[in-house]
Amino acid sequence: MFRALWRRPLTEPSSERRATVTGVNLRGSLQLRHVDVGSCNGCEVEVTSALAPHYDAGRFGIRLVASPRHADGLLVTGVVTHNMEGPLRQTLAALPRPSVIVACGDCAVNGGIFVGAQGVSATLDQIVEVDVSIPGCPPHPRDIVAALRTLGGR
Amino acid sequence: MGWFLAALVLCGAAALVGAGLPRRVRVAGSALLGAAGCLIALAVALRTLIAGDTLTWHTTQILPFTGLSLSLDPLAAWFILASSFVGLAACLYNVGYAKGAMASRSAQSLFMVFVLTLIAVPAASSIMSLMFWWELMALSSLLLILTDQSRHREARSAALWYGAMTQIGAASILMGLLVMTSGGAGQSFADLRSHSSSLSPLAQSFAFVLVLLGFASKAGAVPLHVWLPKAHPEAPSPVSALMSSAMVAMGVYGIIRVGEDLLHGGTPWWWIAVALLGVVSAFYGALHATTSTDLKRLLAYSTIDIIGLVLIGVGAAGALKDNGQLGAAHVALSAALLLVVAHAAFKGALFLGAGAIERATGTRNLDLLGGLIHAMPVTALVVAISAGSIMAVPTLSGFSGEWLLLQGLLHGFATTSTPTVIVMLLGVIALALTGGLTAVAFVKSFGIGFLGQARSSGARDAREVAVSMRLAMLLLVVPSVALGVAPGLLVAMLSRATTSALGGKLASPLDAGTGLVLSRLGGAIAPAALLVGLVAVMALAWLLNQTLAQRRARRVEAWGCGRDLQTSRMQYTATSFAEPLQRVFADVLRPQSDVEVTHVAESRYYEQSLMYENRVVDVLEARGYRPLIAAAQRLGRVARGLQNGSIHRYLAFGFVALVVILVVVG
Amino acid sequence: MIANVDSLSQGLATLLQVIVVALGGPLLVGLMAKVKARAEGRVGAPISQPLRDLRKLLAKERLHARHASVVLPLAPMVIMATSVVAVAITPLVSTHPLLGSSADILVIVYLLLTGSAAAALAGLDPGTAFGGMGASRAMTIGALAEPALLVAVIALSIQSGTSNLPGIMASTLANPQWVLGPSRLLALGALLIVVIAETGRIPVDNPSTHLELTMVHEAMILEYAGPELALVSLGEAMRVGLLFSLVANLFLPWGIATHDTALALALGTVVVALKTAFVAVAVALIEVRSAKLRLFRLPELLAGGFVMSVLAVVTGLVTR
Amino acid sequence: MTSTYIATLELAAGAVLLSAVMTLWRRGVRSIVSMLSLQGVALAAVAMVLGRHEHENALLVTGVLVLVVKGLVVPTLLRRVSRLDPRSRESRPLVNVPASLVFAAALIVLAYVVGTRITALSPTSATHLAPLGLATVLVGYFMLVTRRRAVSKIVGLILVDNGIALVTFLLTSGVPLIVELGSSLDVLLVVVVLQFLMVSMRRHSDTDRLTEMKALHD
Repeated sequence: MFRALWRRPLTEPSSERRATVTGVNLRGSLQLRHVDVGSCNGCEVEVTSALAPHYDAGRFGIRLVASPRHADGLLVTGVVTHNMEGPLRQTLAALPRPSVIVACGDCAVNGGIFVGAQGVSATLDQIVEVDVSIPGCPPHPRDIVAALRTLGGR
Repeated sequence: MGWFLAALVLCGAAALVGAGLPRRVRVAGSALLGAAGCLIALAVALRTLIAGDTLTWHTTQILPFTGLSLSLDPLAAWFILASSFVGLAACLYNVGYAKGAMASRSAQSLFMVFVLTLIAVPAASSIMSLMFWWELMALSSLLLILTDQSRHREARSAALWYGAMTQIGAASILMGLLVMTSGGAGQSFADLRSHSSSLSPLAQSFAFVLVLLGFASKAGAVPLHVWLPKAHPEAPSPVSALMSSAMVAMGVYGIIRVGEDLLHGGTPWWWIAVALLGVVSAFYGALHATTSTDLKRLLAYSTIDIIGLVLIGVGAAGALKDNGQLGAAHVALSAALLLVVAHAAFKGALFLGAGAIERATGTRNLDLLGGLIHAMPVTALVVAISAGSIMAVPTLSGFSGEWLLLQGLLHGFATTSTPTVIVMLLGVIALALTGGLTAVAFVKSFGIGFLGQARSSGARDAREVAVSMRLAMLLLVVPSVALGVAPGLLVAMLSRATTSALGGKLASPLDAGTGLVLSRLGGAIAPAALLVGLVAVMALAWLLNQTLAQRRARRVEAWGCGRDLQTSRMQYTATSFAEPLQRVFADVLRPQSDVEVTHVAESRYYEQSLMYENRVVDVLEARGYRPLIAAAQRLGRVARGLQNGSIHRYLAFGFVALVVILVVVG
Repeated sequence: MIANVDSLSQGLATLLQVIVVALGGPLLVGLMAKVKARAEGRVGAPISQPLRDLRKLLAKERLHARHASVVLPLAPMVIMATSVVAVAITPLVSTHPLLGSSADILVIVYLLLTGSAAAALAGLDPGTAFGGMGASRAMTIGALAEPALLVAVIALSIQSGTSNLPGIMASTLANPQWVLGPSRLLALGALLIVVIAETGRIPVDNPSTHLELTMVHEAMILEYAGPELALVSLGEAMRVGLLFSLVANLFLPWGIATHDTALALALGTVVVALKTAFVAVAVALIEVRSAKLRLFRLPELLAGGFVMSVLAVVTGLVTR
Repeated sequence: MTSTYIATLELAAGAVLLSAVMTLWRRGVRSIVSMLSLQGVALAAVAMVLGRHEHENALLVTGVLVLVVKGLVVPTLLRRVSRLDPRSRESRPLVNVPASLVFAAALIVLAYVVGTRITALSPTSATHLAPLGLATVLVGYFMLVTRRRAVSKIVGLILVDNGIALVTFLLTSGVPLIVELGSSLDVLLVVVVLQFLMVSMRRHSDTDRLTEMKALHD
């Protein structure tokens, strides 16, 4: 295990950063509260790998945190179901301002294949204004990292 | 001395007023007289501590045959300082508190008698005077426990335990003191003092052990404590405050007075025994305090804890003195005395606070309280500061005492006697163990009682209590802060008290100043400077909050992980707060818990109701005293068989006894 | 030992200490995160990341829960104040900060306990389930760590004959053979366990957990946002810095500035930073190597620390 | 020279006691055995340091012997025994771990009280440390009484043996070589017998928990 300390890390080299989303200045630190409002867990797998050694979103100051109070925004995956609409609204209310909303995956961006399905109550943008969308079903971890870097500013 | 007598007379007059006047003026009148008496006693005690002299007084008018003798030296004055201050606050508190049974003639009168005895006991200077005040103190407090009729059963049981223990204790003290008179000494303390060195070491030790048993049971030392967590909570709150802060101190006073003063310090093992009692009490009391959910019972156990620390100080001082380490002995005894006064103030305030909570909500069960800080800000402030003091938060009085105690123990390690070193080590360990446990107990009582949401309708509808009660509580907060910020102001008085106890020249290594400085031993604390630093940083942080973000914080719903339903029942209770520790110390506490599940009729996979009950009973009472009582009862039944009414048998008993005596004597 | 030092330079040294720890504490937290990341094969965030987080938090808004009282905004200030004052009086960079003569080790211990109690009360204040759970657990761990801490500290004090921190350091500097004595090493072991418990690191608590049910410290501060969260985090980071550098200084006091020249202070800063970084890397490696213990296995760990500290006292008495 | 001598001696004697306490602390049989090995090394160090200081070659030889037998051979054998059941842990000792640690602390204090009486007879820098050996004996005995696994019981026995050896080294500055040889071989024999027993026990009853073996079979 200690050998990892001397060896080259498993993370891929970082690419060029895309332009920062205007109006948000988080100065190189982005904490997100992850809310799964009705996902198939495909996006969760990709979010996990975005944070895992190979893509290592952590090196850009991106972290998932345990409370919306600690967060700069929400990372929403899945399509908004009836059961999760209430919790989502509560989580939104618990965010300190200024805050950002990230829709991760097609379901969160526009409802994806679940549009109009029985258990779905709304799409995310009907509930809250989305700042960054990450399309894909599921999105590639590299895309997730790149999109989040436009918010984090690093 | 005239002023001191005036104080006693005023308290006595207060008792008469309480017994005589009609209801309307009774409470206020007796409180006024009692408070005046306490105030004068306080002033006299301070004068004696500053002047360092001894006042005496004797009369044959009051007690037949022997007369009543009083004497006020710095040691006695120190304890009167504590009891008269708490007495003052309790009298004031009583004005707002006394309603119903507590406002009755008998209760008011007994209350004032109790205050009177607490001031008089340390001043007694002969065996008969001491026993007179002592028994009066026991009797008045015993009857006061029975005042509150709403919890009839508990109060009666508490009174029974208390009465039995205190009478056995008093008999033990009396026997011990009488042993000291053997060989023809008089009954005044001056006679005993000059005579005691001519007693054989065995007689001295015998006397000390008897006296120690009596005083230690009054002080609530484990295993003689069983009455305390029953009696202190059941008494009306001003009485509990007096019992817990002033009356237990009388036990400590007795041990110091007889052991150090009258018997001149004796041998080291006496004091090792005292310190060991202290170690056991401190740990046992702290542990039970953390798991108690009845607020007043928690406070009673915490009294056992603090008195344990005091006894560690007293024991360490005695052992160190006998090993020739007078400097460290002074420090340890100073710590014990400082803790007595600090404890009197903060425990008094806490018991009065508990009384306020009980008055406002109708319960003292922490599991049913919560959110009281909004309705009762003054009580919350008082309890917070007093709890901080008992947790030894730096710049509050408990810290000064505990720091000094640790210094005494630390420098006591320099002794060469191994048993004494072990006492120092055990003392340090007890201090360390109780420090954390006390923090749990009082974070629990403040956090569960005053913060969060109300857990019952009583707590929801609480209102702040009467002005006189609030004033009395605030009065008791003053020493907690003053002794914490500037403990050095009392150093001169403390040195006189320790010197009058340990004898010899004025030899305390404590330097005068605002903080506590032991320049010869290389230790010092400067709490005033700490306070300035703490306040400055807090002010800076507040400014930061005000300037950086928006000025007022936005009020939102508490974050409950997105749950739609959040009720006050989802909060941790006092029981659940202490549950992890209860589990860790299950071997000592032996908690009992029952789970009862009722299923719905249709399926046993669905529960209709679930009842969980958790009890922590006093192991020493259940395993130690109950079997003893049961054995005594069996013995009684056997003895009953001996007497069948036959005159022949009774005569035969007498004859056998005579023969036995002759055989033994011959 | 503190004679004839003018209070201005003492004050400057104190200020230097506070600034060094206020900046260094978050850097230490970042360093530990970096070591852990590298051990996992990640690049990891730069060690200055905690400072960036703090800077960002200061610009956000404060939120208070509906049932919360004055305790909620007060607690971060108390945590911060106890940490700062403890840092100010402890000899870290210089042996004689302002108030060094009254820098008693017991004051430090109880200041930190006060900070923990404030955090626990803040956890109970909003009246939520997890806040109470965190408070209960944190106080339990604190209560079990306290004996080991105090007795270990007493072991050091017995050896030096004083519980005054500059005094302990001065006597260690004068008696270098103590450092490798069994009493010191045992006390060091006990203190390391306590420090891990008090700073909430694995195996006692996992500072980066997201699962509320496994939380200890995080659960208490779930309600804080913005500048108040920054105060709590900074206070905690300073506590980490204080405890680590105190352990380093108690056992290897060399390099600390014994007089207040600029050169000595600069050297003292560098040396204490290196020593503390060493401790931090060691703790991070322990974290990497171990799994978080169940709450009810913790008494074993802390009882071990307690026995080590008792052993330290007894061997200290035997070998004196 | 003397100060290094004292420091090393203190350190080694302290390590003997510490490793005894650690055996109570750890649950895994393997880590218990490594603590035992550490203790053997520390004990050997005590003997050798004393031998060098007193210029006693017999003590030096004893030290080497202790190092080989108690530091290497016995732990290796015990490790082989424990390998029969690689996951073997002292999962539920008769007295739980925190309680036994607190008990150990009390025993150490007791050893200090009694030990200082003994050492007061001939106070030198070596005899001062004898309470540590006494404490090791008590802790070992405690382990012998409260642990369920056969291996742990043997470890307890060896702890007692090591503690006695430490006391004798320190008090008399050396055990006759032949005595130490005898006791070391005894220990070795016990371990070998244990190995046989374990193998056969396992074959018959699939456990080595002694509490589960109340009834004897033919």
